Amino acid sequence: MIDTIEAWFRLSAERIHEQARALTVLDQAIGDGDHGINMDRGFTAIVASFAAGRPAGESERGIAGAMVRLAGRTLISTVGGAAGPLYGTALMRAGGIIASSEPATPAAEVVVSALEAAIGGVQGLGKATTGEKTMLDALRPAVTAGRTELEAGGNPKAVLEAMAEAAEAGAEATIPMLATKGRASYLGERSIGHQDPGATSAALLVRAMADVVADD
Amino acid sequence: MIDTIEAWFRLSAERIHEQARALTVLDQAIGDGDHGINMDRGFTAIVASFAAGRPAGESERGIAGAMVRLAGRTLISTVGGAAGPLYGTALMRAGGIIASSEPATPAAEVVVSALEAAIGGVQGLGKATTGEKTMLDALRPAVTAGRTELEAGGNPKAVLEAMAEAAEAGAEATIPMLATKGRASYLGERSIGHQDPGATSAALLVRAMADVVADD
Amino acid sequence: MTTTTTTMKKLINGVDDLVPESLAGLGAAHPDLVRIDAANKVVLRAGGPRAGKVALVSGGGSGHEPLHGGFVGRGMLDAACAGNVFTSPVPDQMEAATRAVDGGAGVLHIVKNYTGDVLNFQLAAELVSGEVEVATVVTNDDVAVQDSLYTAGRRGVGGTVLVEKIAGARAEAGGTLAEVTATAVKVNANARSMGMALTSCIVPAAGTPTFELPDDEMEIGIGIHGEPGRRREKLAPVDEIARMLVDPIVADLQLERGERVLAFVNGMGGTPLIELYVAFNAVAGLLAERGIGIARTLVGDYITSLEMAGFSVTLLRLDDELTGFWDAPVHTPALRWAV
Amino acid sequence: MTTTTTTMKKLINGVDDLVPESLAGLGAAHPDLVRIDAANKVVLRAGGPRAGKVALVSGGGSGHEPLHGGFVGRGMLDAACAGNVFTSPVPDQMEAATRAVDGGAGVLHIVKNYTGDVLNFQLAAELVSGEVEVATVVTNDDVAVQDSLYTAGRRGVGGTVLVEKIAGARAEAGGTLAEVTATAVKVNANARSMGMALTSCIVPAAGTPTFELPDDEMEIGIGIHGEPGRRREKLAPVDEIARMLVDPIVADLQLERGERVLAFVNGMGGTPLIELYVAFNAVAGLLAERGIGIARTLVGDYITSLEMAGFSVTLLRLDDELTGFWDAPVHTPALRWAV
Ligand SMILES: Nc1ncnc2c1ncn2[C@@H]1O[C@H](COP(=O)(O)OP(=O)(O)O)[C@@H](O)[C@H]1O
Ligand SMILES: Nc1ncnc2c1ncn2[C@@H]1O[C@H](COP(=O)(O)OP(=O)(O)O)[C@@H](O)[C@H]1O
Ligand SMILES: [Mg+2]
Ligand SMILES: [Mg+2]
Ligand SMILES: [Mg+2]
Ligand SMILES: [Mg+2]
Repeated sequence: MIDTIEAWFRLSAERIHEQARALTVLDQAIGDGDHGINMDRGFTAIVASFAAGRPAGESERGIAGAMVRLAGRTLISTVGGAAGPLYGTALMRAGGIIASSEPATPAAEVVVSALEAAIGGVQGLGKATTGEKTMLDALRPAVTAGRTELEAGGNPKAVLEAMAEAAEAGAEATIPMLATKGRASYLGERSIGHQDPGATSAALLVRAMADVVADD
Repeated sequence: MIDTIEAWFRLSAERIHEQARALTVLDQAIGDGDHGINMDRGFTAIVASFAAGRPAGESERGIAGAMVRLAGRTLISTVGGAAGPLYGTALMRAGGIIASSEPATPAAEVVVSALEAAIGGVQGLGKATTGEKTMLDALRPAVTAGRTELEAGGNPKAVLEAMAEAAEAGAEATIPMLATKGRASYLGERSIGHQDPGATSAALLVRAMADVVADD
Repeated sequence: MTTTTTTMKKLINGVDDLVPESLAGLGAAHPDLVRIDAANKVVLRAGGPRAGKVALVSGGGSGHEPLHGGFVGRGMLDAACAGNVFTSPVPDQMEAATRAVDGGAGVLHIVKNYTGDVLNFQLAAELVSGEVEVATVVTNDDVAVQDSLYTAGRRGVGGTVLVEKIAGARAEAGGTLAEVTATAVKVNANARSMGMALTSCIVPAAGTPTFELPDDEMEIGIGIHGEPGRRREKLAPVDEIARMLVDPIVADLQLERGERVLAFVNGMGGTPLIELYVAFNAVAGLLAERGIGIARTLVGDYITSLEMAGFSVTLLRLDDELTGFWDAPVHTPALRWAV
Repeated sequence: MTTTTTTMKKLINGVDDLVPESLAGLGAAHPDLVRIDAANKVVLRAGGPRAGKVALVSGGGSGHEPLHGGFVGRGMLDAACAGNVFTSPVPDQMEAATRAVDGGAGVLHIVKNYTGDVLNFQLAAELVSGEVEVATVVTNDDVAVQDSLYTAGRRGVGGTVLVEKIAGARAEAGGTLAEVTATAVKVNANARSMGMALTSCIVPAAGTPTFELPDDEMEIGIGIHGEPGRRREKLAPVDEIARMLVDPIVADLQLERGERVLAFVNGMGGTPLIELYVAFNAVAGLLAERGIGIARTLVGDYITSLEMAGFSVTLLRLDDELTGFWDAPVHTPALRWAV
């Protein structure tokens, strides 16, 4: 699991760097034009932190969870804006779930639970719910799809693929939404017709996980 | 003479108003983009002052001279910038010559002498000489051409036409000049290749006089 | 997305040097007033923490200068945390600032109401909880945004400057943390703002204008992050524009004939002062029409959106208490009087 | 001529209302400091002429705000005459101002060295000669222009602000007309400036930018009238730009290692403060390299060219006398300290 996590962060960082301009352009339309810049800075910092070696831990899951928690702390310390605390807290909560998971629990199941916890962190802090045109509109469908696929007995690749597709669809579904949270809400009706940058980056992250798992 | 002077101011005001944009554009290239605006304001004020009636005076020449002096004072009080004091002083000097001219002196001769005095006023204040890319480069050739035509026995129309043509040629001849006075001098070599706005307005004024006389 | 042809013309070295070098310049220009903690991108009041004085910490994204770093000094802020351009600073910065200025009497965090600012300050407060007593005031004076279930709440804009000045005076005068907080809350409750833009601005790291505005249009109800406003309108004479800003403010504050206000006309960064005074003249005329007295004024660029052209109006209902704290000595890089 | 597509976006009513309404706004914002003579477009210090005090009168075209009207008040100017945008005021205005402020001790005219300003002030001095004792100081601190037979002489730019402040302090301290004049001359002799532009600006009555500047170029050696400078260069990092401005100043002033200066970094009107502090940081670094001490600083928009983006650097060689007068109390709309 450690290697998967590291590969996920590396692939995410790469894609966020590639998509930074696109994310910023989305944020220019309904925000303040910094989302890509902010995320790029944060994920670059996460990857840079890997050079310091892996965190100490007793078990594979413990170390993997600690890595994710540390990555969350790195986001909080480097991203700023709304996305920093939200994604940072999300990763810290997810890391906690991973670290405390039983070795016997299947990895895909842990991923879904971790994302559930992550969403709890985002909601606890940001007080948003789905339909408000935020990252939650990508994350919540992902977790629902993952849980469904898990219950249907899907293999890890299928679970992750279902999550990624749901996240991407969710991000796209933010286009017609009226924003009622975050900066985009200041625009009122004018927020309609644009895809939410945070939902877009969220879908990118879930897609990166699916691709890493698919490559395994 | 009074009517000719009034007609001259009216025609000048009209043409300056028409050419205001062009004069300003010339001033944008090598100055600060206000010459047309300034001249328009001043000549509009001169014409407006006519509504108050003609100045008192004993003789035709006395009244004509007083009108020109008053117009000079009006320019000084309304134009500002370099052109206001220079043109204003020029008219005040010219008005003095007109007022004190002998009734027997031919009008064309008075016009040439008045312009000579005007140039003296401009030079006394502005300390420029010809070749420095200023209004003097239109005015000085005009007075020289007028004096020559007078001495050759030319009629008033011929004298004024010669003056107007010389002024226009003089204004055009400022294009290759390096400015060494006024704002354009700050540009150094970059002043070369542009026609001086003040020389252009000066030529316009002399041309207006020639056209008024030609229409007589 | 509109494609754009505008290139970024800025007085900078690298894009990443902008904030650190600007802070360094602030420190070099005002060594008597401020000290720069470069590692944390925090502007600290020179001379260290004041024992027994409540300390005021603010901060936010950069690009709003002089807010907040220009307001550090006697009678105003003790520290300001600078984020990247239009990006809230991170909790580590606020933690460092809070620890650095604490004089034992507690620290007031002054936070503009944006999700990012609120969350990062909240995490910072958690980081020092149990060690430093922290109170938080969230400013939300922008009437362009409804404070409702359908928004992230009204934004903190021009009123923030007034909160920092007046609460700072109360702290300087020996107010307790509860008192200073109460004063800040009172200023915020009695201040309302609204702004407009003639142009967008360019976030340096983005390199293109945040939005494109046709030559004959303007944005009404903007914030301070170069973002579009509540609506787009045809360009209009400033007297009309001023009315579009003043009317909602007066209505929201329920200002009555005979009341007295502080009238603050703020430039967004790219508007020349000659125009700002024309705007002030328009605002003064509108207030006179309504029988509202102008007891204090502030005209200039105090809370900006990079090089955006435009202005905002803030009105603060004054009473003797607030007037007295407004008049109290202040000595910062950007605001100074009576000292 | 380059044709242009830019429309004028300004916070104004009519073009002709700009100057009168801006003056009215200045008066409305600072009734304690200034009084507006609207008929003559003159900003007068509130409270009428000071008996026995030398009075300072300045003025020039509008578009340079806060210069000059923003510098009227205690310890600086007694009157400022406002011309149309970039057009020197007319003698009648200076005559009115001179008569209005004369307190019997004489009046100093502070005139920026432009043909129009010099001539109009000269005519005004003639209009009051024999009635009011007038001395004139012409400021010419711009090193971009050679003071030679081939130019109208160096322009008066940033140094003018320092002349007005320091000569104003000398007058406030009871200096005679000869003494105040000598101080003004001394400041001008020890001050040098140079400026640059990233953009042009639009004279409202002209309606189009004075010049067009490609997206990757800048003008070096500009004045304060939106005009092109001495030369055009490719855009460069601000550290390099600062060097292009500081080197000629230091050379012309023959500043030596160990000398102390007032370093003034001035915004041209459209440059945000965040960038101005980056520029200041660059200037401070260059002076440190040369062993020149920065004893006093001024950073902000004090002598502008409408909404032009760019900045100028002014250095003033300081001695104890000038430092003392610089530090003396000043209370005007745009500069205020120690009071
Ligand atoms: N209350 C919230 N809950 C969940 N997500 C939010 C909330 N507020 C904002 N976001 C997300 O954050 C994204 C913006 O992030 P970013 O641009 O980095 O921050 P900022 O808005 O501070 O500039 C939005 O697109 C949205 O998805
Ligand atoms: N010293 C001078 N002597 C004669 N004419 C001058 C002098 N200086 C400037 N001028 C004339 O004045 C014109 C500029 O006038 P204007 O634009 O109205 O004034 P300003 O330069 O103050 O903006 C120049 O084109 C030039 O012809
Ligand atoms: Mg953003
Ligand atoms: Mg001109
Ligand atoms: Mg942001
Ligand atoms: Mg001019």
